[in-house]
Amino acid sequence: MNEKKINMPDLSIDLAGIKLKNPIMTASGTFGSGKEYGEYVDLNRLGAVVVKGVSLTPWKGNPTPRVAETYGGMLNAVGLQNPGVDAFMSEDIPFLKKYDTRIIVNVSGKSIEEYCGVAERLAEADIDMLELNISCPNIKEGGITFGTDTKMAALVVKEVKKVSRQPLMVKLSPNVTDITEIAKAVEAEGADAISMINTLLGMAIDAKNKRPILGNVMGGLSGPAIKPVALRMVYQVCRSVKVPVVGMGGIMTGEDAAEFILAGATGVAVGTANFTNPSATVDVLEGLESYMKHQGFSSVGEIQNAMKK
Amino acid sequence: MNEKKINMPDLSIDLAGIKLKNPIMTASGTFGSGKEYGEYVDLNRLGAVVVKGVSLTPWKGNPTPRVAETYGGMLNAVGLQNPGVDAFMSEDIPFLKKYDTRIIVNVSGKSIEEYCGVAERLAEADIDMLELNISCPNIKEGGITFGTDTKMAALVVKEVKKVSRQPLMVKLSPNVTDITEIAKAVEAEGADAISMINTLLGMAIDAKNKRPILGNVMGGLSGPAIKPVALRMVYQVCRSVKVPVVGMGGIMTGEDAAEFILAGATGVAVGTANFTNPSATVDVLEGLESYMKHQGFSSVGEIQNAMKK
Amino acid sequence: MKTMKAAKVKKHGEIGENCWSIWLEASEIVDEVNPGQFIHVKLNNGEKLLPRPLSICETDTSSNTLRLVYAVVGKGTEALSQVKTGETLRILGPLGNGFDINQSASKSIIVGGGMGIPPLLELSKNIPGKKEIYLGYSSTPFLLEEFEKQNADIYVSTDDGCFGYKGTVIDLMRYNNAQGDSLYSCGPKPMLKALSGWAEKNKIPAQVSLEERMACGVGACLVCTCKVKKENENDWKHQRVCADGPVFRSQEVVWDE
Amino acid sequence: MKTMKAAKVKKHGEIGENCWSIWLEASEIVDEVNPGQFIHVKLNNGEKLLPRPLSICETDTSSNTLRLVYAVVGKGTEALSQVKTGETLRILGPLGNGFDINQSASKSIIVGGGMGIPPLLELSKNIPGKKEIYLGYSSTPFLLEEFEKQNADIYVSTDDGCFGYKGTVIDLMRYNNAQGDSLYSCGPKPMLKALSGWAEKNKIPAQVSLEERMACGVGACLVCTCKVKKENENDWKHQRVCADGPVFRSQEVVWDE
Ligand SMILES: Cc1cc2nc3c(=O)[nH]c(=O)nc-3n(C[C@H](O)[C@H](O)[C@H](O)COP(=O)(O)OP(=O)(O)OC[C@H]3O[C@@H](n4cnc5c(N)ncnc54)[C@H](O)[C@@H]3O)c2cc1C
Ligand SMILES: Cc1cc2nc3c(=O)[nH]c(=O)nc-3n(C[C@H](O)[C@H](O)[C@H](O)COP(=O)(O)OP(=O)(O)OC[C@H]3O[C@@H](n4cnc5c(N)ncnc54)[C@H](O)[C@@H]3O)c2cc1C
Ligand SMILES: Cc1cc2nc3c(=O)[nH]c(=O)nc-3n(C[C@H](O)[C@H](O)[C@H](O)COP(=O)(O)O)c2cc1C
Ligand SMILES: Cc1cc2nc3c(=O)[nH]c(=O)nc-3n(C[C@H](O)[C@H](O)[C@H](O)COP(=O)(O)O)c2cc1C
Ligand code: FES
Ligand code: FES
Repeated sequence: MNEKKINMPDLSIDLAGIKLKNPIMTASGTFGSGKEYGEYVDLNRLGAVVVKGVSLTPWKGNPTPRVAETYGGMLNAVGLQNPGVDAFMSEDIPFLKKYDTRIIVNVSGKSIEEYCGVAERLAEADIDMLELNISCPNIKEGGITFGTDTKMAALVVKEVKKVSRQPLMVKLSPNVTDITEIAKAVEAEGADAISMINTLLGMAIDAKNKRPILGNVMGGLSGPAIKPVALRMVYQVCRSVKVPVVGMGGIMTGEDAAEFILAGATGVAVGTANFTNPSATVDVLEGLESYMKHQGFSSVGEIQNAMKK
Repeated sequence: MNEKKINMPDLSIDLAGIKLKNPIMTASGTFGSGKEYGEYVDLNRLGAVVVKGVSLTPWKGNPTPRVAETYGGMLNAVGLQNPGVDAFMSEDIPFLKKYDTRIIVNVSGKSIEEYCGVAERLAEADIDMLELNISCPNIKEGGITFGTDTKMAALVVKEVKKVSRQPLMVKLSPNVTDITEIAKAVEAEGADAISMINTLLGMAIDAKNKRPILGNVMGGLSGPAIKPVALRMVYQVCRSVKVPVVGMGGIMTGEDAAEFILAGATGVAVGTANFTNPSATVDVLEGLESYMKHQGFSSVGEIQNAMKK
Repeated sequence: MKTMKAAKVKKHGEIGENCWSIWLEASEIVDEVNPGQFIHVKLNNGEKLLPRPLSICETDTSSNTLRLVYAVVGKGTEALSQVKTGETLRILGPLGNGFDINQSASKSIIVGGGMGIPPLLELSKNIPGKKEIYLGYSSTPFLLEEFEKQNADIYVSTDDGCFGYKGTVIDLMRYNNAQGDSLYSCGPKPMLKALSGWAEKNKIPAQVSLEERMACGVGACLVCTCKVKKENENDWKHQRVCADGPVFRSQEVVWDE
Repeated sequence: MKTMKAAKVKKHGEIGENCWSIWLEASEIVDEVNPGQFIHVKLNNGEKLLPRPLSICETDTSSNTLRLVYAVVGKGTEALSQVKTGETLRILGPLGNGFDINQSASKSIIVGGGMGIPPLLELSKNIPGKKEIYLGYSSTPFLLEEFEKQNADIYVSTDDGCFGYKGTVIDLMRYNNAQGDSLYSCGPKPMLKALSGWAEKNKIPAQVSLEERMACGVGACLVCTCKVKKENENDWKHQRVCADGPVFRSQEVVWDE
């Protein structure tokens, strides 16, 4: 391999026709609209900022407590609280536009019409990609049914594709028997990329007070605890579809990111790790870069193809 | 509440007509046939010993490495290595019979005929219950399909019920979209109890050597990392079926056991914790007893009914 | 860029019944602190990922140190209590908005309950003019010596009557006919709710510092919300305790929970 | 009942390039040790649940201590290397079957490679009669002084020729025309495989100590298996390195992997 290349590996990737300066993104819902971490991270260094879920109208979200810590992970039941797509477009996009990074907007809805409504509004916005969240376990109506039902998942992708202007990434739920089936279905309807995994549905109980810890009873499990499940699913899906995959679930280090890329992912997202360390995204970036140097990888694509067996 | 009772809580339970002195069991495959931990645990103290999976003929199991450690958990891909039901009956049952504990035998198979064959052979054995393992993620033929397909799960239970003499507990896979559907289906076919959860299908990658760590590529995730998923599923299933549920998945302490019972479980099993601490089963038992004393519970049934909301 | 910082433990020990005091060296942080702000403390414990929010009890700019005072209530604070002098912790802060000090008040009322008391020490140091400080404990008081050094009238209540007035701190305020033109408070929610009623009745603008389970601490994850009334509307919205608070005007908080 | 025991660290430090030595106080364990056995070491680290298997390098019954010598190869051994004298570790053991010492051998050959060398020290102390000890290192030797105290002929090879013979330890044995009527060995699998071939050719009964990733360490979980030939059959079965080994007769091991 070329020594020069290894000294300065090329981290850029092509995600469904959009060029990102590196594969490191933020996981939706864990990074606000970017602003909140702007003091801790130079947003210019990130491949893309994936913002929190946006719906057509403002959503109040779930009652508290919305978080419970578990062994090597956390449960959240935020319930997609957000001020609605109009507030998002007027406040958050102008802020993010000041940075040289890609903007990916996570789209939430409780019905196909609502998903389409958000995508239609965002068609006018100066953003790079949509991420269709059909997998939030904290929304009773909608979310869970779309993401865990192959037909519904295909249908919502089909309809949103009709109205969206930007490339469409579809975020899959891990709470299914066969994730490759859903992946193939959304690919067939025109999904340009797939991101995965969303959180695993879980629960925590307060033995002393004899009640569920979360106000919403159940919530989504994230963090390093779920990494083995996430890696397995990314590995399976990358062998089932042709569209690029953005992998996430418990990424804390550059080596974790490398594992997802070895499993076949084109990009990766950092979620819960931000809470443990607000500089996690750039730490993962630097860790991945140093991994590439040590292993003699000159591009991200080389890692994707390096897995033995 | 009665002070006398709280000083000496009654830990006994009734599991599908079988009386156990306490709700603490061993998780199949983590405790060998009991013999291996006999030096570390007084087996007389356990509610039941659930032995490793037994098949009709000897199985060699998977290639090594069969284990990978993950954050707060571990992956295993043993592949149900076992010497077959005949060797099991002649060697392991006589050993366990020396103790005053219940014997539950985990039944493995790759076809309905094989499951039935094991159950038929065990019909003659002096054991207390069968645990039908339709959920092992490490067996390509059989296992995964039975446990994740409602119709197949129902069918194997129906057929095994015809030939089994002991009560039948069915062990469910967590790798499904809706576990209550499978639970209801096996209950409808005559399952006398349900145990859950088996391991979550996962994967670990060695970034340095660029290959899967496990010889079998994928394996089953167990340990505290999966506790939130296990608790959620036990909670859901206990609200969907009438048969008793044995809960497991990451139980390390008496308080963990109490959480599963609060979620609705009648009994609990300790798996991965044995590897961390060979006395884990009795430590969990003592922890549960002290929890009951502190909380003023005089029986296990009282905990099952104590959950608020 | 701001970042998590390694902070050396200068002094650490139990200062009362299940009440621990830790002094941390945190040079860049100390100068920025507003009373009522908190820091996020990351534990050196693989099992727990999330930092723990703890209020800044006081700062000492001469030694570049800040003090936290906390109770052991779970595994995180248990692990924290085992940290030894000379070891380092990773901390993030100062976070949140502190109290909005009314510089022109002629007399202020400061009310603390239990583990809500620590941040009121730094606050008391910074409030000008006359002060009545009410401190409610379940049993044995802590930090009392430090409060007594402030130029203020100190009133203490305990639930069990072990020390001072027997009853709640609100009972004591009523009994004492508390007076002032600004009220600052931190403590358990039922206490803050009662206090909010008292302040409304007595037409004293009150600020309350709330607690909620947190993850990010910086306003990004939306797990730490509380209900706040919308202006000019008969409706409410969720606001973030970490970034919009932890201090809120008592009149804007929806106390239903 | 046996159980995990708290063992106090008496002495701990680096004794060579990425080679650590730790002495643990373990009164009940020390008396039971057969050379070649190992102990399970539980780390005080929430992230990692499983204990780490480490061979017993030597024991000192007078002080009730045992010694482990290990390399830092991952997070577990990294965490272990940070443990300080005076702290305690939880350990389980002795586990597995040690070497079966041929008491009537007139001359024994002992062959170690890399981190397979430590258990051979206690073994060397216990083997009667004449001994040839072959030690293969990648570069700088460790434990050499201790081996030199044994009444034996010591031969050293290094991969890089830094010290002793340049080449593998098997090369050195061939070069030296090693002689004996029993062979004991521990080291990386390729070395053991080659050695097994050498022993077969030279008709010397050889025992090899294998390594495999473990969980329970007591024979219950079946993750640590190796392939062993079935007697009188052209077939093999999986046996447990922890409970059926770690020492096996080299002729019964299936070396295909
Ligand atoms: C802004 C802020 C400032 C705080 N300042 C202090 C302080 O100065 N001194 C002090 O002793 N405590 C303070 N707390 C509370 C402190 O954060 C919790 O006691 C601590 O996080 C519990 O951690 P744990 O792991 O020991 O308990 P866990 O095992 O996580 O939980 C044990 C108990 O603590 C409660 N708890 C957990 N997290 C929180 C939380 N974030 N807020 C409130 N209750 C919680 C749980 O409901 C549970 O009953 C503050 C909390 C906030 C939000
Ligand atoms: C019976 C037995 C005795 C041993 N005695 C010694 C000894 O005296 N000194 C010593 O330095 N090492 C010894 N080992 C190896 C030691 O157990 C591993 O190096 C250690 O467990 C690695 O832990 P880790 O967390 O640092 O590495 P991990 O992060 O778990 O893995 C790092 C690397 O170590 C390898 N590894 C992990 N676990 C094992 C294992 N159980 N066996 C072999 N390789 C493993 C992995 O393949 C990987 O390449 C022994 C192993 C066994 C089975
Ligand atoms: C607090 C929180 C909020 C989240 N909100 C969203 C969201 O709005 N939309 C979405 O698609 N995923 C959401 N997620 C899921 C994450 O984007 C990510 O898929 C998941 O957390 C796994 O990655 P991690 O383990 O790195 O956190 C949220 C996760 C957390 C922890
Ligand atoms: C090494 C290992 C082997 C297992 N073998 C079996 C098995 O033979 N049959 C079975 O039903 N479950 C098997 N399991 C699953 C456990 O019984 C249990 O369902 C799971 O590990 C979750 O519990 P835990 O987190 O307490 O370990 C095995 C688990 C482990 C870790
Ligand atoms: S803790 Fe994340 S928004 Fe407050
Ligand atoms: S480690 Fe469990 S059988 Fe060997």
